[in-house]
Amino acid sequence: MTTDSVKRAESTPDEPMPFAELGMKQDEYDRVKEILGRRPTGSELAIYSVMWSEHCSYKSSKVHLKQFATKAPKSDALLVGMGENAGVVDIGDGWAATFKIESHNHPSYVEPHQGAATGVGGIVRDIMSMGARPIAVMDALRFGGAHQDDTRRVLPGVVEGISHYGNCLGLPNIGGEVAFDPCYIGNPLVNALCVGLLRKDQIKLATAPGPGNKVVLFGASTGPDGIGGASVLASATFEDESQAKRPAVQVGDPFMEKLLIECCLELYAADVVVGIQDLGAAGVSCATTELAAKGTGGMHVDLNQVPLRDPSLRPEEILMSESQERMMAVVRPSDIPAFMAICAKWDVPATVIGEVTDTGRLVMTWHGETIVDIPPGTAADDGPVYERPFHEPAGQAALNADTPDALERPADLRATLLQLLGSPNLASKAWVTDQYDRYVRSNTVLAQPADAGMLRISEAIAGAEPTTRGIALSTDGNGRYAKLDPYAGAQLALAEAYRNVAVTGAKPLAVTNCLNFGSPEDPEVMWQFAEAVRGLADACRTLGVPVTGGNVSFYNQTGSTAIHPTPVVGVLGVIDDVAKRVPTGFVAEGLRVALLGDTAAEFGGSEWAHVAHGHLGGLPPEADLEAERSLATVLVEAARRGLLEGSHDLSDGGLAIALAEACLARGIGATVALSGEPFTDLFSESAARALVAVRPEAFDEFAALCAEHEVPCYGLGVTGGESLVVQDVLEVPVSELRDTHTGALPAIFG
Amino acid sequence: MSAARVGVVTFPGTLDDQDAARAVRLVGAEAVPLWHADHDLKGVDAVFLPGGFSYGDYLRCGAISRFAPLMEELIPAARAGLPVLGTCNGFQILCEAHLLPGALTRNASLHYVCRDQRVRVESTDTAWTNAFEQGQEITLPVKHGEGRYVASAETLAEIEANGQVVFRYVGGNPNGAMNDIAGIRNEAGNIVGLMPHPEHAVEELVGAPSTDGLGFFTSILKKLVNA
Amino acid sequence: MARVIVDVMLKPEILDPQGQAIARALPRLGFSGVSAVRQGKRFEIELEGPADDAAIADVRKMAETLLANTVIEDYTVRVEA
Amino acid sequence: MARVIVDVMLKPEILDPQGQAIARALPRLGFSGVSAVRQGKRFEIELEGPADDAAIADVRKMAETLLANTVIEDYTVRVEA
Ligand SMILES: Nc1ncnc2c1ncn2[C@@H]1O[C@H](COP(=O)(O)OP(=O)(O)O)[C@@H](O)[C@H]1O
Ligand SMILES: [Mg+2]
Repeated sequence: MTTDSVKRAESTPDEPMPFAELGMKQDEYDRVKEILGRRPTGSELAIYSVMWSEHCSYKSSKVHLKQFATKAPKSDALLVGMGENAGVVDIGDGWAATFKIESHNHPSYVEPHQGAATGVGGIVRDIMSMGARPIAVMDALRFGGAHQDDTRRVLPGVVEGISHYGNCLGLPNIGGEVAFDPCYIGNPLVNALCVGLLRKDQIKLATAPGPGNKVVLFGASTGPDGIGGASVLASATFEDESQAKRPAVQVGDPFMEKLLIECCLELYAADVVVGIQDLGAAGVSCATTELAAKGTGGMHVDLNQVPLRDPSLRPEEILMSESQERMMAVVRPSDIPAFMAICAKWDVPATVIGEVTDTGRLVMTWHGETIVDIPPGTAADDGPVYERPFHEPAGQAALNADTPDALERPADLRATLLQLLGSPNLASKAWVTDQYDRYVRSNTVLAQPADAGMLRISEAIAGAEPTTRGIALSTDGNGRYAKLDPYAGAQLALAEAYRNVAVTGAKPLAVTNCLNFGSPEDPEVMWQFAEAVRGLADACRTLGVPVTGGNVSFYNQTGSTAIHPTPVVGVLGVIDDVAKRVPTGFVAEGLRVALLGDTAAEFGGSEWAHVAHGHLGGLPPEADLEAERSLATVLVEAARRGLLEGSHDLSDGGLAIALAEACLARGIGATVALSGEPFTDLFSESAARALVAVRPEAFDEFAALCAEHEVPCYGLGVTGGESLVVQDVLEVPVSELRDTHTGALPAIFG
Repeated sequence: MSAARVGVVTFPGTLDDQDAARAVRLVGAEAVPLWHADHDLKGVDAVFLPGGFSYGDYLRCGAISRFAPLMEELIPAARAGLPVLGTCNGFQILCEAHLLPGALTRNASLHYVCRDQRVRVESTDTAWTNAFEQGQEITLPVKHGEGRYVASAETLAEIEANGQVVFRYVGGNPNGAMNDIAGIRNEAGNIVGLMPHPEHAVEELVGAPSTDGLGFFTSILKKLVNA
Repeated sequence: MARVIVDVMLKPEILDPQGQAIARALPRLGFSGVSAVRQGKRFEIELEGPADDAAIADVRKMAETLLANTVIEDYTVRVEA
Repeated sequence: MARVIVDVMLKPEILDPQGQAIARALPRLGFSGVSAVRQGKRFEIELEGPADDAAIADVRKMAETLLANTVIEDYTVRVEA
């Protein structure tokens, strides 16, 4: 078999290369030739095509994402910002947290179980590569209509995949979202978040310094996973013999990943790792080019050393394989024996595949011939950058003009409450979350159905420095709001996550985000994207929380129909004394119930308009970020002083749903009275609001705190009894609320 | 007198070992880490086989772990009377090793289930349950995909007749287990296995909304101190 | 180099919820005429040498001690034709 | 009344972590001479009628749509002797 070596490329300058089949444009291919001063070899083309893909290079989004840095609020908490595998935040007492959310949308549509499972696996390796112990996961999910046929195929598979992989890793699942909308049929969203913990001085980076240091590939062996495009290269061009069509589906092995986690942590503790990188999309190509580009600039790799699951793999395929559960480390030669011994203890195969050099070139050999010889930075950092055209969608003005004002208001508010509470988006997600282990590691302070997940820090790592602190996390996003106004929609996503963290008593500190959109080549989608990024960056500045990292997922569309623009935002907060966390809902009888924040008649994109009328139009609720900030200040301070017995944020479905969920938390009813127009008071989705439960004797102090921060505080009533009573409006036994809330998803999914 | 020493076993893929060790320490005993690949019980007074997915739960839960070098030491020691508690995956391993009768199979719902479960203590005559009251109802989390206890009709009749059923699910059976069995013991009562997780119900702040799991650890302490 | 197949099935008296779930789903998917479904495991064991009597005896032991849990499962061993 | 067997195995190029875990465990248990193990599923389908061509075609469709995930698995259908 002939190998397309550099020598061969030099002597066959005009040989046509299948760059188009690999998704590369003519001008991009011309740039590669210009960089190399010759045509690329097949292996070099493999590297450039994947490194310059949208997924790896962010070529369409880069110019916009810059705002997260240029508009970033000053924050002392940020230890590692965007651009690394994950951001790292200072959480005090010498501790740091690293967290990131990432999409695995398309693979989860093709093979729901494995697609979702490997999504979890990938994000966990990102967190490991920062030097951290992963301590929890979350999952933000969007599916087509709950009653649509394909949803019954996709949802159970996705949930099982997340459940199986996360549970096997021993990572508690502490939160997430499940939402349904027909716009996601054919394009489900599977966004997985992982959070990790490390000491501030133990951060690891993806870098390969020190000529002479060894490059070690460890973990699973390399097979033909997810290399769809590469088979074009391996077969069509150079050889006549036809290769079997390679599978696009990656299969995860959570057991191997669990071993990798423990193995990596022991390697870090033994201080035998100079640089480390996980292998995700673009596998060996990505890890070698990025490590080399950030180190002393050179690396020599012998591809024959890569352990293969399938010995027939060609070098191009090895370079592009997305086999899971692999990591690459840079190790001092003197540390190799210790490194290998730790890998052996954990049954993790490890192989030296190369060496760091100071040549400034990434050189790879195959059976002694040089098949890659490139400046690594040109693949890793100097990818193409597009200023894609964008403009407001043709129908946007009409969409915004079609307000919900004309929709008929319900006569029976009790029936409306039950209708919403039993609708798929608002119903209990226990069918999903009961499949997730939320207890493992015994540090889970709050998990579903709490507004935010919360973990104690002190015991998270055996023998660790004691601290009373905890961290809280929430992810949120509302595609309908973003469809109506992507600028405001992104801000509302941040506001909700920020609020969900604050109601537990934690102070919001930092942001991660996953931006799920249609095709960037559609100027109308690109406008949605640009607006969402602008909105999120502005909101982060106002709220004083920097973006630490994230992920962009484009091409979520079927034909020319894109999903609703769906920015999903994750917020991480810190609580100084985790014992002071505020549980979600009404936890005792006889507590005063108060509503914080003002309510206006805001029904654009609301759950009521969606469920009762199938309507989407008008404008989303106003994103009043100053009000969000004051609200959070009050909630965090009140928790610190021990004034709150329970709380719950208001979001989809408004006050009515918040009251019902608060009653369901412990099966304790409440009697409340409204002061305004009942329908608006109960179902409007105005932002910057929360429900609190306060001991009567603490109420005056709490009200004074609200007044001090100009947060409106309305006493609504008191907890207790067997029913939720809204005086003169409705009364529903808690048991009926429960049946409606918990029965909905099992009735659909079995 | 030196503290009671409770060994906590780690297999590749064990998940709840830190939790188990923490619970052991909470009652004032010493938690001694035991490693699957060692032929060494380190002279412990009792052994906790924690939950997880040892060997990925591939093949059958507990099937591969049962052959670990450590198990070659543990199996005869347990037969000779060493107190052993297996929770979840630990229970599965004890059944695979034939230290306890029966087997654990795929949940009838075919789904993994994580929830707070009420169970009734049916036997206080064991090394691990002597601090409970007969018939006491406690709340412990369950979290498993293969927890449906099954046994042949004869075995089932035998363990019922011998009083070897230690825990029964009440208020709903999470996995379809025969006779609502959540946990069993050997005849001697030194070996107990159960699907629920006492180690996740020992602190107010974290885990399940109960501290009923503490009883397991105070039981073994009482047993060892009195021994 | 030979291949030996080990089939492992739950004993008939042990409930097989996976098989039952499939049997229940069939009519909904438009399949009739199936009275029962049982789901088990199939192992393909690649031997380095030939499938002679000694090798088969070895695989049988493997099935008995590892691949099947004989408390609840039956197994069969056969050389692939 | 006939019995049809459907064997479902992961496609050869798809990672089989279960099979690998078993293969890795064998030497430790004293079994040598096994080069690879793959684990799949076996379904026993009891038909109400005879296993004629129509019934087999039906089972084949069942395998294709329900029993196997053809994105990652292959299947074979045969009538039990
Ligand atoms: N896919 C999921 N994974 C984990 N937890 C989830 C998931 N979906 C919902 N939850 C949890 O269920 C609870 C209710 O969710 P939801 O009603 O969406 O909350 P909110 O509206 O406050 O964001 C929350 O605790 C949330 O974290
Ligand atoms: Mg909430």
